[in-house]
Amino acid sequence: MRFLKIAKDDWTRGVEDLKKSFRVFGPVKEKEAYDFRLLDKGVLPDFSFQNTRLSPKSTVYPQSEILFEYTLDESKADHHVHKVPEKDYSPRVILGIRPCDAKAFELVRLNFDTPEYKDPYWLSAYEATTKVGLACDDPCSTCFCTSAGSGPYDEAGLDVLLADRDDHFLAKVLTEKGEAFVSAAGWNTEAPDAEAGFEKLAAEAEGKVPGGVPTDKLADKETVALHGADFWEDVAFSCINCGTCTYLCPTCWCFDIQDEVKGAEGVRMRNWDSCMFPLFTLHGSGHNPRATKVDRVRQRFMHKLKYFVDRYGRGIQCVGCGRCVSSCPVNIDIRRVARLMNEFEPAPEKCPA
Amino acid sequence: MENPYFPYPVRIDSAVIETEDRNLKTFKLVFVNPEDEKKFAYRPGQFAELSVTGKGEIPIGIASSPTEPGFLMFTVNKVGVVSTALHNMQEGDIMGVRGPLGNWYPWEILEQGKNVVIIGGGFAFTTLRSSIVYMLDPKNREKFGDIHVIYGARSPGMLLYRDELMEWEKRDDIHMHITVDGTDDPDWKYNVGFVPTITEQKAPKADADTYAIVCGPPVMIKFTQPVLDKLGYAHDHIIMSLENRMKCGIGMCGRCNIGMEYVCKDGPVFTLEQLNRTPREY
Amino acid sequence: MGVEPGRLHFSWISSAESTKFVDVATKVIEEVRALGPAGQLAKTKAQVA
Amino acid sequence: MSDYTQKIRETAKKLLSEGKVDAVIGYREGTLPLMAEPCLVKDPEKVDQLVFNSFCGVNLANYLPKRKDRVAVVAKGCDSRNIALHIVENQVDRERLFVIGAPCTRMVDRRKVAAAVGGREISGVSEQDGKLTVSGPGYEQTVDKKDVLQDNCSICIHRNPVLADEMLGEKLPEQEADRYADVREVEAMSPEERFAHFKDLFSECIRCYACRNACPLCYCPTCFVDESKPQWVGKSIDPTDTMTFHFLRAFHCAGRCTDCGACERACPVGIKVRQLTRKLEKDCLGLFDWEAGMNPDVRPPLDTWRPEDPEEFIK
Repeated sequence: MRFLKIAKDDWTRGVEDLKKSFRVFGPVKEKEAYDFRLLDKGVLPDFSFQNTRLSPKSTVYPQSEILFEYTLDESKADHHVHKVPEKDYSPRVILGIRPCDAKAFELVRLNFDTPEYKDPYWLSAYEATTKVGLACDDPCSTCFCTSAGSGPYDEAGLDVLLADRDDHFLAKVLTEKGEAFVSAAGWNTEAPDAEAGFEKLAAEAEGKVPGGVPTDKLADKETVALHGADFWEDVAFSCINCGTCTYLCPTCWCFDIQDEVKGAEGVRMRNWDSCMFPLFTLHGSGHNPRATKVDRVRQRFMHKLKYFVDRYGRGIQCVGCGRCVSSCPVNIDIRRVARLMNEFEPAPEKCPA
Repeated sequence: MENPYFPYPVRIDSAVIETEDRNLKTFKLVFVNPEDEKKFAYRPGQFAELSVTGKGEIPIGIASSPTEPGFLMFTVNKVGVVSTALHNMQEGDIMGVRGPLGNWYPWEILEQGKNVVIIGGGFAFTTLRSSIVYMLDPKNREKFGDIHVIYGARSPGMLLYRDELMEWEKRDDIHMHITVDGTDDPDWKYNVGFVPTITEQKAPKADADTYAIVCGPPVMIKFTQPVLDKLGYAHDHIIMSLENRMKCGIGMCGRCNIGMEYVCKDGPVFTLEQLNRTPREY
Repeated sequence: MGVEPGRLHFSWISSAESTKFVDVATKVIEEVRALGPAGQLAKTKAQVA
Repeated sequence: MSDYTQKIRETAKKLLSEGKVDAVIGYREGTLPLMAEPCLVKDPEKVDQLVFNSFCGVNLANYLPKRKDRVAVVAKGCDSRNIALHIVENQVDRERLFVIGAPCTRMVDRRKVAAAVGGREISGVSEQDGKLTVSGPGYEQTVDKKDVLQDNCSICIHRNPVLADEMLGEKLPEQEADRYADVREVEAMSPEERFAHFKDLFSECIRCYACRNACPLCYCPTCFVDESKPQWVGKSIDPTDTMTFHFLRAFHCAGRCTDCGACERACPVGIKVRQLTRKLEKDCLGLFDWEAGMNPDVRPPLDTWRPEDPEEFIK
């Protein structure tokens, strides 16, 4: 680990140099909002954002992605056989990812990189990616990263952490990927005394993040009792079962697999899917194990705040980015639900008279 | 990196209508590349994703037994897009198989001389057939104690694998209790009655060495469980195989969970004792 | 929606007017043929990653 | 506004304690400034969570279909028109519904407020005399409410409920408004320009279906996008599929849309989906002299036929 200082007037040159060896993704403002895009030549990432509207998960995990191609044309020798299309897994960098979103990749990795199976699409893209974080000095009122095991200067999942200091960036180079990144950009002004500054900035920023989302008792709850808690109906009432919360979430990973055929040429693709949709769990027989809105809302929160906690022992499946809070059209608030779940006590069993 | 989404190409060797309503068809599949068969080493209770190129995939229990090399067998109910397309396919057509997926019945325990009571209903008899064939294999039979099979369907014509059922009826190393909900066939010489009722009459009493494997439609399971309770079966001796909507089959796509467990990867086989600790979202 | 003019046609045709149906159908087919393949809302291979 | 809140609580308490309804559907204070959350109150002791303010943009008619119980619902002008449509379309039973009518003082678009304060964090808001006082870390700013209204509210010409069992206040004066300026702009485009315009309009769609699900008209048991036999629309974010979804959804709302703005309000990426529905609304007005949901006894023009229906488009 080492510290560098990057002057802002050297930044532009460095970013352009990076594009020679990396595909560079960064936040840009389009229409009204910031989102991560592949940056063309001459386009700089726009760091005047609090956080992007959509999470950067699509840079590794596109909303729609082709898994296989095939032909149904029986005159071809390989008809009906699945072939992986050529994919670009050359080095890419996400420039200006917030620490919460970077941590999210580490949580999602638990799903796609397991001892039994590896998802080659997600993992290849992930391994090709260098994540250059932008520390968060100005958190949103909906942020609760410090309650969710992350923080505005959290280094989890990052290769480099940048702190914006008006006329320069301070860079904390964390990994070998990070070293390769700064050397490709030609940034090499050492700033050995920056460490204390970083710590001070981190402490200041952490102080600004709204807290008070307790999650400490979730692991101790009994799953079936929590699932049967009486608050779910009230929590779910306003939900319209759209996919906004799950599609904006950096840690939601669920997907659907679909075949699409045009003429004799077809693809098997996957698309993001959402536990909010009834179709997500509908059986062929018509039976649906999560048939009601309450079932589905409960599934989302139980998955993030209980099942994940129990399965991996790595805290909650949430990094506190606040996107679902601020974008929910009906104001369902995970912070409120986390509180309800964490404080839940099952009603004492009645003695048989 | 192995691609767990890649289906092995297979050729349809035979496709036979199984039931009188013509909604169930049994497919024998042969690997196009013989070396794939070795990679597809499975145990009874596991399932696979059947892939119809251009339509999609469906998760189906493996009905053949690892003691039957050379082919895989699946019995498919016609309900959706993929199963309908599959029913329309012909012998010789190329499709895909992805797997084996999921866990299996607890053979590590059962093969220590345990008594096995198989309770099945309707078309959920596929992995049970696999299990019976596996247990009756001359190399395996001595590893098990008594074997009971209680299997019911709506009518005689809805029973799967009828020829084999009749063969097993003739054997003295397996106790068969075939039943139908009702029949007007005067020559029907087996039981008439619902599976839970027949279970109550025919299933052996519980003991530490007796395990029940229950597989069937939700209503059958709902009424069989109290019967097993009455017979004294401990919940960790009741083994069930679940179905949920699945896509990936490898615990990644997120839809088939019951609590923290994925039916596709951590299941489909669970003991009732395990299920008691999860929300009943199946 | 921006569908090209000429690709949408409405007519009243009674079930007794078979010849009119043939005439109209033929005319519409000829007109659409002359326009060539549709460039809009005609899906090719999915344009995704 | 606060007197609406007071009256809603009183009415809800009365209805629940007298057993006239099983539940009341209204709004409660949001966890965020500029938001209110729809809620269901069954206990007369819990009516004090109910509020009414300028952030009650969610259309509560969306929560009525398929309910088996007797409910009271707070309804603004547009909500009441959607209730009227639900009655025409047999989605709710008028006998089991108690409508608490709210002559609408127009709803605020929180994105416009955010823009008005330069994107700064908003931690509190209060409203008085047509002004919103917005505060955040180190600032307080007053904005005119009329500058930050939801687009549909600023051109609304039916703010008063069309049906109600009880009104929260006197009817308010309706305004004259040019409702279709932007639609005319799109109409004036050449087909190529128009297609390009829509392609750009829907380019950011993430297929979350918030627009569909927020809409009280979208109550089909299975939406056409979710059908698999046959599959009408692809599921990916391919532009053709995305546009097909939006066009077809809009057509399904023709003659039924009340321009309540729920779709646009719900869209997480800010797509102006009302451009489509308002074009259809404009045509229904011009061709059939029809406005949706004004009368619970009249069927909409697209499910009736009259000999005098215009048919210039038929050759």
